[in-house]
Amino acid sequence: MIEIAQLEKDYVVQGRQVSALRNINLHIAQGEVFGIIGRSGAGKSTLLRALNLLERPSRGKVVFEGEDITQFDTTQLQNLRQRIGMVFQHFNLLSAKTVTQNIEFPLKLTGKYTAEERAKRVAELIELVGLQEHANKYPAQLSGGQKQRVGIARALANYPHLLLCDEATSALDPETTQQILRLLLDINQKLGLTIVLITHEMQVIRSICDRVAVIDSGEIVETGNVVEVFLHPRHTVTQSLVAENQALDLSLLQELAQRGQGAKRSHLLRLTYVGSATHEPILSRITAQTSADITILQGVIARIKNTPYGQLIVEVIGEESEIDNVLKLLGQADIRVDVLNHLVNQTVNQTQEM
Amino acid sequence: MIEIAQLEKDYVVQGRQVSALRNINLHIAQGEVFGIIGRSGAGKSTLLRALNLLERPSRGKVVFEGEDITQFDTTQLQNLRQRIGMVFQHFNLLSAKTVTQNIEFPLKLTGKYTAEERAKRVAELIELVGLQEHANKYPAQLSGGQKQRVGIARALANYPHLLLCDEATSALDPETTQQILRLLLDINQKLGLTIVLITHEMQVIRSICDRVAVIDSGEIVETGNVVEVFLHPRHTVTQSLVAENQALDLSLLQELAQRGQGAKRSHLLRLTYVGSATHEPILSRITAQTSADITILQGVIARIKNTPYGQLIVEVIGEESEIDNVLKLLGQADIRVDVLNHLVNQTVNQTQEM
Amino acid sequence: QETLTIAANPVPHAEILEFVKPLLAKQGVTLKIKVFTDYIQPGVQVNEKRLDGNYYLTQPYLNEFKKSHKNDLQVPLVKVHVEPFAGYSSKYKKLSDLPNGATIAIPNDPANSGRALILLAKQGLLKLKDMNNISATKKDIIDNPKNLKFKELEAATLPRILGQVDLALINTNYAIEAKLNPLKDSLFIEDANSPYANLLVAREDNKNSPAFKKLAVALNSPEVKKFIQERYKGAVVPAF
Amino acid sequence: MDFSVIDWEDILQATLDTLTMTGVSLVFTILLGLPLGVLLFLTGKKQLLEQRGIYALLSFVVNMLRSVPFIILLIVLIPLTLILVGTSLGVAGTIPPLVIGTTPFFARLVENVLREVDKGIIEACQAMGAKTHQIILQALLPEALPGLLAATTVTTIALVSYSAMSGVIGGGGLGDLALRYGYQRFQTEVMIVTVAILVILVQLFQWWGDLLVAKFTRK
Amino acid sequence: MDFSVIDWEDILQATLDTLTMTGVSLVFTILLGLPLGVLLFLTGKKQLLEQRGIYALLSFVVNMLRSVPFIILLIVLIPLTLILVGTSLGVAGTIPPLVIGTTPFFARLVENVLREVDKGIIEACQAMGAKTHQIILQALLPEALPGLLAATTVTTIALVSYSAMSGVIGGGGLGDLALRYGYQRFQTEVMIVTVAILVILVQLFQWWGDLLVAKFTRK
Ligand SMILES: Nc1ncnc2c1ncn2[C@@H]1O[C@H](COP(=O)(O)OP(=O)(O)OP(=O)(O)O)[C@@H](O)[C@H]1O
Ligand SMILES: Nc1ncnc2c1ncn2[C@@H]1O[C@H](COP(=O)(O)OP(=O)(O)OP(=O)(O)O)[C@@H](O)[C@H]1O
Ligand SMILES: [Mg+2]
Ligand SMILES: [Mg+2]
Repeated sequence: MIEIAQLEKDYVVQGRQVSALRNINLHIAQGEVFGIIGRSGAGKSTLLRALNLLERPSRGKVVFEGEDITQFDTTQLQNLRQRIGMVFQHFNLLSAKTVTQNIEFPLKLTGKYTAEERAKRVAELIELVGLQEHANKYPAQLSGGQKQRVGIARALANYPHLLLCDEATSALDPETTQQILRLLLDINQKLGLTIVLITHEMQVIRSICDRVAVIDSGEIVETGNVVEVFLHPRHTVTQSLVAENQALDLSLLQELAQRGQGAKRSHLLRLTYVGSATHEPILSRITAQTSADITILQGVIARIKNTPYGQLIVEVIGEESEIDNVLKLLGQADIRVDVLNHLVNQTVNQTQEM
Repeated sequence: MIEIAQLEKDYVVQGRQVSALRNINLHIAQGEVFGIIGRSGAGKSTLLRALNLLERPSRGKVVFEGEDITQFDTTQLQNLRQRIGMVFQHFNLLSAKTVTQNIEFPLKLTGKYTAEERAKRVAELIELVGLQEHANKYPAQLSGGQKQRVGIARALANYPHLLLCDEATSALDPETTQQILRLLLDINQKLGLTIVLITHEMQVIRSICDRVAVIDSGEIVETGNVVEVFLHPRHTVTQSLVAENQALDLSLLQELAQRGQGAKRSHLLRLTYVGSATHEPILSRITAQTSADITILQGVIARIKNTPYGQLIVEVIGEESEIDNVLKLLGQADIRVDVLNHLVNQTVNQTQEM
Repeated sequence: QETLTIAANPVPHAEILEFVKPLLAKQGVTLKIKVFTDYIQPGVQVNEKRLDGNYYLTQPYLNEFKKSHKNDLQVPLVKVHVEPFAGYSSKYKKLSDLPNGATIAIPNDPANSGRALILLAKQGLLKLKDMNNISATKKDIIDNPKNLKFKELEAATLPRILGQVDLALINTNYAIEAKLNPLKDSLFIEDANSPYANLLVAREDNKNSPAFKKLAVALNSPEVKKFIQERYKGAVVPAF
Repeated sequence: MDFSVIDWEDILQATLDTLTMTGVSLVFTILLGLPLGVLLFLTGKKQLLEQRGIYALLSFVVNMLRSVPFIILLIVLIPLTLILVGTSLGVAGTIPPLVIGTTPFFARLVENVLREVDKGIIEACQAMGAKTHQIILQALLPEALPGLLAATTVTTIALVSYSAMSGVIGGGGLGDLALRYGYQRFQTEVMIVTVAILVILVQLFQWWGDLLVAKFTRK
Repeated sequence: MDFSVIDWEDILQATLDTLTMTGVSLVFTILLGLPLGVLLFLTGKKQLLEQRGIYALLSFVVNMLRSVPFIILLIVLIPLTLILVGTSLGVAGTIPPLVIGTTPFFARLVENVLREVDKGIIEACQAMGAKTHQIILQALLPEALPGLLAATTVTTIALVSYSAMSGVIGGGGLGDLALRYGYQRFQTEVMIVTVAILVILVQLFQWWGDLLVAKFTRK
């Protein structure tokens, strides 16, 4: 659906040219939910705004359904944009219009709907985002999350083919976030809506994205399926972003380091398993087959979109032979094992240096 | 430090009075990190803004260090506010000032610092929030997260005694969020800064809050230590907010329900354990002592501030007697067990009805 | 060296003063000219002793001015010139052609509106309550047999709207500037011994100053007479 | 003071004349000035339809009209006024010059007000595929409404004060009465009464304006 | 057309006079109008120092000054002008009435501009414990700077056009020259030249104003 080729964007700051996007190449398929993550200031918003040419790229092409839209004239661009919904990071609601009028606005613009049709659609949307009680308020009378939901409803009003979301749930509580995400996913599945979204909440990516791109300092440093990228992040930026439940808690490491090496050998392993393996009682079976003590120190067992996965950091304490056995059993069970002993050792060294 | 008594706030919307806060009573101790959570539109921002009287309460008192500040005159209030930092949900940066000037602004206001002192402090803060490269930009030239960081630096500039944060990390990526939280915690510990923060990211509450209040429809429905509230939420709103990694994934339940009841009995248990128990290899020991299969379906093992905890949803499959034995062993090991079988049964019924 | 500061309207008063300036300079008098486009301030300023004298008033208007300002500080020294006032029309060649209900434009300033009405009365077009009341307005008309309508406009605008009215009463200076010939184009014109001679006016306290005496003499000098005749070609006529 | 000399019928007529001149001129000033101001805004630097040439031209015309002293405008426009309203005299004749004199002023105010509208809102409209005329009519003007109303109030009052000069072409109205009788004929009473009525009128206009601004302020 | 009749020395003098009148008056208009406008804003409805009584009073004075025709103002103010500048004549004598005539107008524009400043920014200042004067000087005015500069441009041009009426009290300047020669003496050449210079001046002022506005626009 969207093809971005060699896209670049420069800003001029106090006379100096600063590059905000460099050599961006990206393909987003029809019906896909595509996530963009990256550190603050990486260029996510700039990239998203380039997709509908709100931000004119300095160089490069944006191809939408086979057409290079950077060549479009104003009318073509206006027609195209009527089919693209956009949720802004700062909402950008019309302050002189009520919630109802804000949501009705894109419908009015197309001139395709009668007043009743519009009223019906607006009522529907207001209900979907749960703002029934606030329909006649002006934006200044709304809470942050309420404004954001108006922005979402407005973006969806015109049955867009493509939805661009710039942190569309950042001001929403987890429950409302889940409701909105379910709503988006529903439209995605039923109507084939393509969604490109920026978020800082990895949970959001896990919940609804198919693929994800990681952008850093204006460059795409990693892209791939969410499961792949989240469970086996390659680039350091990706690693730090998904670290939340992956990297080891520093205080935990310190504790382990202080406990020191006892008589028995202690191994620190990261176990990652994806798919059906998750629900099999593998770990308990292995525990049953060995005399080594296996403790889960940290970890998460959950789902990425529809794929169950687990990622655990475990400490295995036991005789050398037992540990080898554990490793062998884990290997047979299709569990990926990363040995993290070096992290503890590093921490020991650091502690000694201090 | 702060004592709120019978606080109420009404808004007038189209002639009608709407109550935004009702009968709020709250005590926040010196040096505490206090979280406020709630659904979108619950009244969090209104409450936070009442703490420094940006929003004049309709009724009730706000007592700050023993003094009822609702009785303060303008000068007293101004002096008080100079000691309170505030991070706004919508940043509210001065658009005509650069990053440096924005952060310097509160320092200039007090008139207590020389130009060099200010410059030094500003440079320090800019570095703390990682905006060295953007020091001379105007807000319109910053990304969302960069603006937010300016807001945080500005709030901290004047060495406040109390910091009020309204979703201060909502526009930040997880990594930057962690950096900022670490920074706040550091100031909290070293200088005894009291922090009141609103957030939608439960991770933030877990990382730095001591206590948390849950607000719904303008009323406080639950308050307590974070560990307590998060692991054993009582109010339905709290439950749904911390649900993220606590409630069962609906699709998972459906899967379980479909698998049906085989020959052996399947039990669904939620295990919650706090503190040292976390690092003991309890689960693997129990597994070793029983022939029942124990599978972790979903769960998290992590820390709330400094307290390690685990919350796992496990399926135990085995003979009746084996299961009883498992439950007994779990009880001995100081693990709280909730039996969730009814959830699966409910799902079975629902599926049959459909 | 003596200095005199005289207030004047721009045309022709200020121009005539400019002409005598070098003459006076030879006699040791520095003449300063303050140009006003207004008919009130020059009088007021002299009364309040901010200026020494003025040159713009006519006798009837001076009387009026003294009455309304309840003082008699101002003293006429000499008559200098007359700007005869005339009636023009772009539609009619003779006054008798003027139809009933005709529209007549007259100046709206007090110095000229009464003067215009009196001139019209003298032509027999209407009757006024008091033929000598130079500040007469439309309300002082007691008989208007031709049912004439009056439009009051600023004097300098009159030549410009001549085409829109049946008759306009225009000060000669404005008529000439607008390329109207008062002698040829007018339907009627004020006679030569008009009471509306422009005066050099001083105050009671300085009327006898030697400088003023010199200025009065200069303004009535043959040089000035020649200057006025050559320069204004009948639109302004010497009153001495 | 002897207020018995006042011809109240004159005063009433003058009040009506002032109201007519101000009212009619205001309507046309808005009808012409609003589009002109919008065009100035749109073609300006970094705006929706940036067009340096057109902007420079419009700006020049506006500045030119603003720099010509109003009395000269009154005179210079006589031929045009004749074409437009059939006479260059009286109340009707005053209206075209008043309109042409205030329109550029109002247009500038409109331009300034529109520049204050949040850029993000215009962007949102663009992102929705709004056509330029839709952005203007349905977003820009409603967003700027309080500012526009305030500008209209300022302009109305400027009109009242300009209309005082209408005497040059026999316009009439309170300002003219104040000048001719109050000032030139030293009838202080007339001056006091007319100025008082003017003050009351202006105060009323301001009050209405403020009310409307308050009513449409949503921020 | 015969431009040889033009006395270029007069024109130069008139240009200097206009520049002096406009320049000096502008300085005082800003010095008086800015605080007045700020005060109007602050004491207005729902604003920082809401004070209905004071607002009503200030607003009344402003409206009154704006409703008095400028010529009458010129005259009525003569005693005050005498006290202030020692003469009520010429260029110096024109300045006080010009200042008093434009100050209320500028103050209203200032009030309108300040009302457009984002409320959130004022709130942020309050939350930092800023004193009212700090909010005004260090936040409100800098934030509103582009708008204020635009208002100043409009006012400067209004001053140029007002100064044309200074002839009434013997003021001088280009506008007066245009009136005296162009209007009263039918010397179209002088009128054309003076008006052309006026247009150039106004164009220059607008151009400077626009440059400054662009320079200080940060949004
Ligand atoms: N000025 C106002 N006029 C009327 N109602 C208002 C006003 N400001 C806020 N409200 C209402 O008060 C309620 C509480 O608002 P508040 O901003 O405190 O919510 P919040 O808990 O901060 O929500 P969010 O998480 O979405 O920011 C909301 O329902 C909101 O619509
Ligand atoms: N108008 C501008 N002028 C100069 N630099 C700009 C401008 N807009 C953005 N930038 C810079 O470009 C970079 C990318 O900005 P962008 O808004 O795309 O970041 P982002 O990835 O969306 O960040 P965030 O998560 O904080 O919103 C930032 O470093 C920002 O400072
Ligand atoms: Mg962004
Ligand atoms: Mg909020």
